[in-house]
Amino acid sequence: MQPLNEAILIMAVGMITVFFILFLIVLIGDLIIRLSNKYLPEEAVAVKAKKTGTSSDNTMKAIEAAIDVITNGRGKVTNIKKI
Amino acid sequence: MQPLNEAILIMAVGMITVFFILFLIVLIGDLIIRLSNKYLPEEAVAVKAKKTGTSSDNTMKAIEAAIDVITNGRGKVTNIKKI
Amino acid sequence: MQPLNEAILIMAVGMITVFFILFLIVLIGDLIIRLSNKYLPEEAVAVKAKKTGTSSDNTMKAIEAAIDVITNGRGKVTNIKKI
Amino acid sequence: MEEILSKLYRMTAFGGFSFEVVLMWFIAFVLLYLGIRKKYEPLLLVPIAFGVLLANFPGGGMGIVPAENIALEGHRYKNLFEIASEYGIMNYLYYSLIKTGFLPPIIFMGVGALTDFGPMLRNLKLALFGAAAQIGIFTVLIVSLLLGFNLNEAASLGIIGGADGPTAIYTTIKLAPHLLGPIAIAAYSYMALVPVIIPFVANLLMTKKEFKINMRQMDKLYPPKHKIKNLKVVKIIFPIVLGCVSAIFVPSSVPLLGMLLFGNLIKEIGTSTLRLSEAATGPIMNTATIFLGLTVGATMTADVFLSPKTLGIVVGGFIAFAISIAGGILAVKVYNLFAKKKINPLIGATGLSAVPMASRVANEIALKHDSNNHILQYCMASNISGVIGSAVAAGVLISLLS
Amino acid sequence: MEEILSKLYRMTAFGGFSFEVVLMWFIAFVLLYLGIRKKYEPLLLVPIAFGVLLANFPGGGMGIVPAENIALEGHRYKNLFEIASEYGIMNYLYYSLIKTGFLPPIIFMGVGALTDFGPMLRNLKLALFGAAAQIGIFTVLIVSLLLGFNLNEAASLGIIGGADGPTAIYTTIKLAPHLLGPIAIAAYSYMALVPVIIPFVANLLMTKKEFKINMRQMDKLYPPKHKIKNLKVVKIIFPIVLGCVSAIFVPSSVPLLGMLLFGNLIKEIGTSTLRLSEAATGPIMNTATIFLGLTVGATMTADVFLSPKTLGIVVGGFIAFAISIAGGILAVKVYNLFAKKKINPLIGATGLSAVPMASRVANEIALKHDSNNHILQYCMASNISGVIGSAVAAGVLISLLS
Amino acid sequence: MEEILSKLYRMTAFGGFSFEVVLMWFIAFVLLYLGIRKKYEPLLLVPIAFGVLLANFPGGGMGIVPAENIALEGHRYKNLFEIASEYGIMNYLYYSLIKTGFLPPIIFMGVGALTDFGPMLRNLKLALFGAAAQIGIFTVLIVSLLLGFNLNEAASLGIIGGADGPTAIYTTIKLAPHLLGPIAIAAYSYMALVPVIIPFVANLLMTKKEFKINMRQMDKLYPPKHKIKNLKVVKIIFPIVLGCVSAIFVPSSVPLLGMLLFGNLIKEIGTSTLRLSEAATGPIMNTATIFLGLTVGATMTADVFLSPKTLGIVVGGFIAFAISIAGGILAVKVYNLFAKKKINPLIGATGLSAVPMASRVANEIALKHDSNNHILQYCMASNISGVIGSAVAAGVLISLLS
Ligand code: NA
Ligand code: NA
Ligand code: NA
Repeated sequence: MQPLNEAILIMAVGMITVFFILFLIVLIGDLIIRLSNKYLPEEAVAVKAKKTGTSSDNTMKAIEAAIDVITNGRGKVTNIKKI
Repeated sequence: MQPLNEAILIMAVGMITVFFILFLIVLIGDLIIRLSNKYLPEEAVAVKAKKTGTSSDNTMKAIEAAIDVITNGRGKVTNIKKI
Repeated sequence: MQPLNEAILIMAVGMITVFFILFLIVLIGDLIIRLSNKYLPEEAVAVKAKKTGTSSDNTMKAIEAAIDVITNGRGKVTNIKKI
Repeated sequence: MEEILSKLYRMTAFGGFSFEVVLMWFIAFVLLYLGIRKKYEPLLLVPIAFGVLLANFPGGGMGIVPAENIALEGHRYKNLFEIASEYGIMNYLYYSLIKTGFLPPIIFMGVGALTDFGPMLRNLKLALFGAAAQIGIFTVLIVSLLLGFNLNEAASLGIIGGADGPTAIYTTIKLAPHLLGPIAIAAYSYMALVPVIIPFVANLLMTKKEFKINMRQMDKLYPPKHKIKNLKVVKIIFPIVLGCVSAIFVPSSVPLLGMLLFGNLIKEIGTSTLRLSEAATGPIMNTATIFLGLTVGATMTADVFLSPKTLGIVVGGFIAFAISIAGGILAVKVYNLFAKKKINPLIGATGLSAVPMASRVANEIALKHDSNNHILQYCMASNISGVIGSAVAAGVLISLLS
Repeated sequence: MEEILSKLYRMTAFGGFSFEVVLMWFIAFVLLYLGIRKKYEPLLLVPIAFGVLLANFPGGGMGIVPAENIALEGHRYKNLFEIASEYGIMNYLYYSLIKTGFLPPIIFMGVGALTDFGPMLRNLKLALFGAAAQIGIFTVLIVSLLLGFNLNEAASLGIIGGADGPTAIYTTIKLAPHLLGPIAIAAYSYMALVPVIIPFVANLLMTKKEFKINMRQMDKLYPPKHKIKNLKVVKIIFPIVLGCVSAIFVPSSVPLLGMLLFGNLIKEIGTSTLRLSEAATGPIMNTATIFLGLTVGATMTADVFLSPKTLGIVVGGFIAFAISIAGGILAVKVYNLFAKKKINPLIGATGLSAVPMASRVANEIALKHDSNNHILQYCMASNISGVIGSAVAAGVLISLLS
Repeated sequence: MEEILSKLYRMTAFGGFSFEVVLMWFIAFVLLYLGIRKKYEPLLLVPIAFGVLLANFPGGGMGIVPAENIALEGHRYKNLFEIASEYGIMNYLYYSLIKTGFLPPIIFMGVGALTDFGPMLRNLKLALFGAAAQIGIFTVLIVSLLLGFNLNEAASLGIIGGADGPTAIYTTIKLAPHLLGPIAIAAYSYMALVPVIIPFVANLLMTKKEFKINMRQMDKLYPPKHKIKNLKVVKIIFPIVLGCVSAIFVPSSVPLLGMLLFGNLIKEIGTSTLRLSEAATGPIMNTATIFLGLTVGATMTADVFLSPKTLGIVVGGFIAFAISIAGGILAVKVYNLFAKKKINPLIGATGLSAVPMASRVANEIALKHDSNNHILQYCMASNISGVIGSAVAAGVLISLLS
């Protein structure tokens, strides 16, 4: 096959594949979202995580709020280690 | 030698060795403790290290408080190295 | 060539080279300084950097002083992140 | 005395000097200037530039030798220890980390661990424009073939239009390693020039009205069908499934996409794999960046770099970028012809990838035309899908040509 | 057009599909589920599972090829550069980092730098139960030999009963590398199942009275002879001497134990080697974990993994765990027959190792029977000695069989 | 039963015991004592000492085998995979990281990223004394030649007088790898002994008046011609130009100096390359230090180390240090004969390098004689230039001898 023909063939195969894969991603992403909305809308673990989350989240938010006020938004907590 | 015989032999050699080594560790650990208690009971360095150790939590809080006041919260200690 | 002669030759070549390179460094360093003083004496970026530099330097010193007082010199700030 | 002088002279690099070598230094200085002063992707351009410099001191032994030098008879090669002994540490690094195709997937693992698929999941449809914006890759492939590059070279040149550094480097290693230096430089330079190229192409192709299409208003007029209730679960499942899908259809993209999605997975899992994602984005990625930059730079010895092909790459790379952006914009314009819910064509432009700079640039352009028109989150959707798009395109090229 | 479709098809993985491959994906998903959702040792199971996934896409080139593929005539092997060129980056990683036996000792260095020998030094005698709890290794060696495994395979299977990941992997690399995948998975899975296995075995073998043996009361009744006055000095000297002793008697355990004790030493020295211990526990260990997990997972291609031996490993590994725990418990019970100062048999159970989870589990069990019965520190003594015990056992196996 | 005992015995290291082996353990303990208790460069001496220990357990397989073992016919070598399989992980590390000359330049990159050329730029003239203080290298080269070392060995011995660990190791790898162990130990030990050696030599050669020469007063009397207005720009341009100059004249110093200056450049650029400089000084340098230390230590097997040459190295290294210091001091004294603006000869002593300890020691000596005489910043100028000086000297030696 001549290089030019092959190049055009590659273009066709390439663009079809790229579109196909990203189209599949759209479909599958949609499917994952629907299924998770249906079967795992807010699951036990997530809730739990959120709850343990919430207490530390609240603490975190309180800390961040405090820092924000004090620093006029210029400071940010990057790392809090429990000791 | 038949595999089974060899396996039993390996078991004997293995368990004897494991017990022997851990027995030696007990003996030697004991020896190190006795000798260190006798000859290096509480050296200057160790004492110092211990003291800064216990107080370090309080120190930490004091440092953080101080920095907060001085920097209006803009600075944060992420890492303090003892020297 | 006899090893000893070669060793002496190496010494000559080596010391000449070392002196020559460091002499060049002196000359070139001087040249860079002169040229930068002339053509890039205090550029916008540099000024800016310097200013935030100086202010943070003072802050830094204040923090360090505070820590020094509090920790009796045992703590040292190695890292403060601004955001 | 004479002997001393002769030894001194033979020790220096003067014997190997030439106009070409000095020109390479100049190129290195320009790259350093761009990286340091103009802040063009300094994390890569500075190491690359320094690599160019190191490689072009005759006698320094830091330049990468051609692959012929390490080939033996019968499809066998010198081993890494022999390469290090004969050609020094830079070739050791190059042949163990780059020529093996090792570092680009490693960097992709870090990129994955820094990527958030959230914006894309929230606006999945926009991901399609990340496909349209790969058209520059294949267009330039054809064009450069006509200009005299062979097929493998043309494919490596085209992949610059994918606007993704590691992808471009990986593809070039596999297809045309002798062009690695200029292609890497073109890829990173044009990524740094995105704030210039996107407005240029957008102004050519978009009307004032299009610049003002407000995505949030569109969302209010035509609200999306379903919201994501449990984002964490979706974000964990998504990279796994995406990995499977792309691996089934384009297995040759697995080294790149697989590592990207693995990096993303260990990030989304959260605290229980935090040690891993921190390692991937921190020490691993930074170390990989240093050695990738230095060795890619070191491939650019005068005799390899100073060829007409380099000029072709510089020009072709720019065209590839521009066509990719145009492809994304035009795809949106075509979509808008048929859809009620209009999309701002700038979101097509960011399908190019060059994450996240393209999105920021597009957002700024939109805000300049309407200070309420925040499109960043929408841009990120096509922007991230553009990374996947070019990795898939790279997989196709490698699969069909290597 | 036809040509396009044929190229498209040949590019995909469909040609290599089979039931076995799909089954491997399913196994990968189960492992991901266990790692992510059930939090079974996620730091290793997630990379292993992802490695399984990557390895089982036909055409992706990420599966580990058998060692025969890299052997040449006359005890020579392909070099790493050739391996990378022919078999891709995953084989490059596997043959440079795993098959060389490199990563397990590196991870052991990090483990050492995270280990505190303090609890063991304070209750030295309890270290002996870390020896008793290695009995599962050798029992299962014999059992699996009878079931048709050869001696080397049986030893690798048995070492799962050592309840220590790097030790199991290192031993298997040396004795039966073709079983690496299932053995690694069994080892890490059962370590994650320790909260189930220990109570199960303990309830079978221990009386109510034994569960309530309170170690602190025993210490008050029969106080230990001497306290450690200068713990820092003891902790620095201990790893050095321990290294020498084990190296003299079981030299083949040096790569594992030597690195473990080196890691521990640089940690105990303190500030003056802090940079090193931080590197050992941080970037080095995390990077090693990522690559160990991915490559061990990638050994599990369908044809290697889906064999009756895998089932044997899954069953045998469980038995090895259970017998090791039982061995520790029974050893304590025998000791209690003769000693006045009784020991809680749960402390024998933790001789298994699986640090520190086994200790935490045992402590919880004790607290459930008597809310004042805190035995964590005592458990840690036998728990840590169990690590040494299984490393010594591994040394014996390697020395006698390889 | 007899069989068990015989297996047990053959497994242990007793068969390979000898007086020499035990002596090596003793040496390792002494080194550990110096590193841990006396804090002699613990970051390197502790890993080296542990490496010595690991290498000297017969049967442990952790000792480095001579290069002959990996040579094949016709200038070919075993590959790294074969080295790992036959000789274990320590040889794998040694032959991939050390014998290839890889780690010393990597450590130099980190050193560069930790170096501040500011003090040197502010007192450029003082850099010349960093040249004078290399005289010990070449003097000892001649002396040790007369004592029976061959030229390459003598050069490696002399380079100890450069007072720079990575430089000494790199040079020795290139010229006399069989002496690597003792030379590395001598280099690091004497660097740790700088607080003893500098006062000793200074007291021999300097008068009380000279100790009191106050550099700040001199600066007031004879103020420097021009101040640096834009230090940041100068600091960025300097490493680039310096790299070019040294590369042109001594190309063989490029692997060391090039990496040093690259490290310095990414540090001086600042935030935009911060990720790289943090990686260079953090994980990369620390990991390199661990493996450099362990493998250099592991070269010291009893039969290699216990030779009269080791004694020669220990004595010769000390002489090299002393002569280098003397050279720096005398050069200042000669300079002072002709110049009005006097220089404190202690600033010559620090031309040795051993950054920054030499400067601190010199400063303390000055303060002891006059509590207002702070000379630290001046010392740092010659101190840093001493690093460049010895790297250039190493380049010369490698270029003329390898
Ligand atoms: Na792209
Ligand atoms: Na164990
Ligand atoms: Na020096």
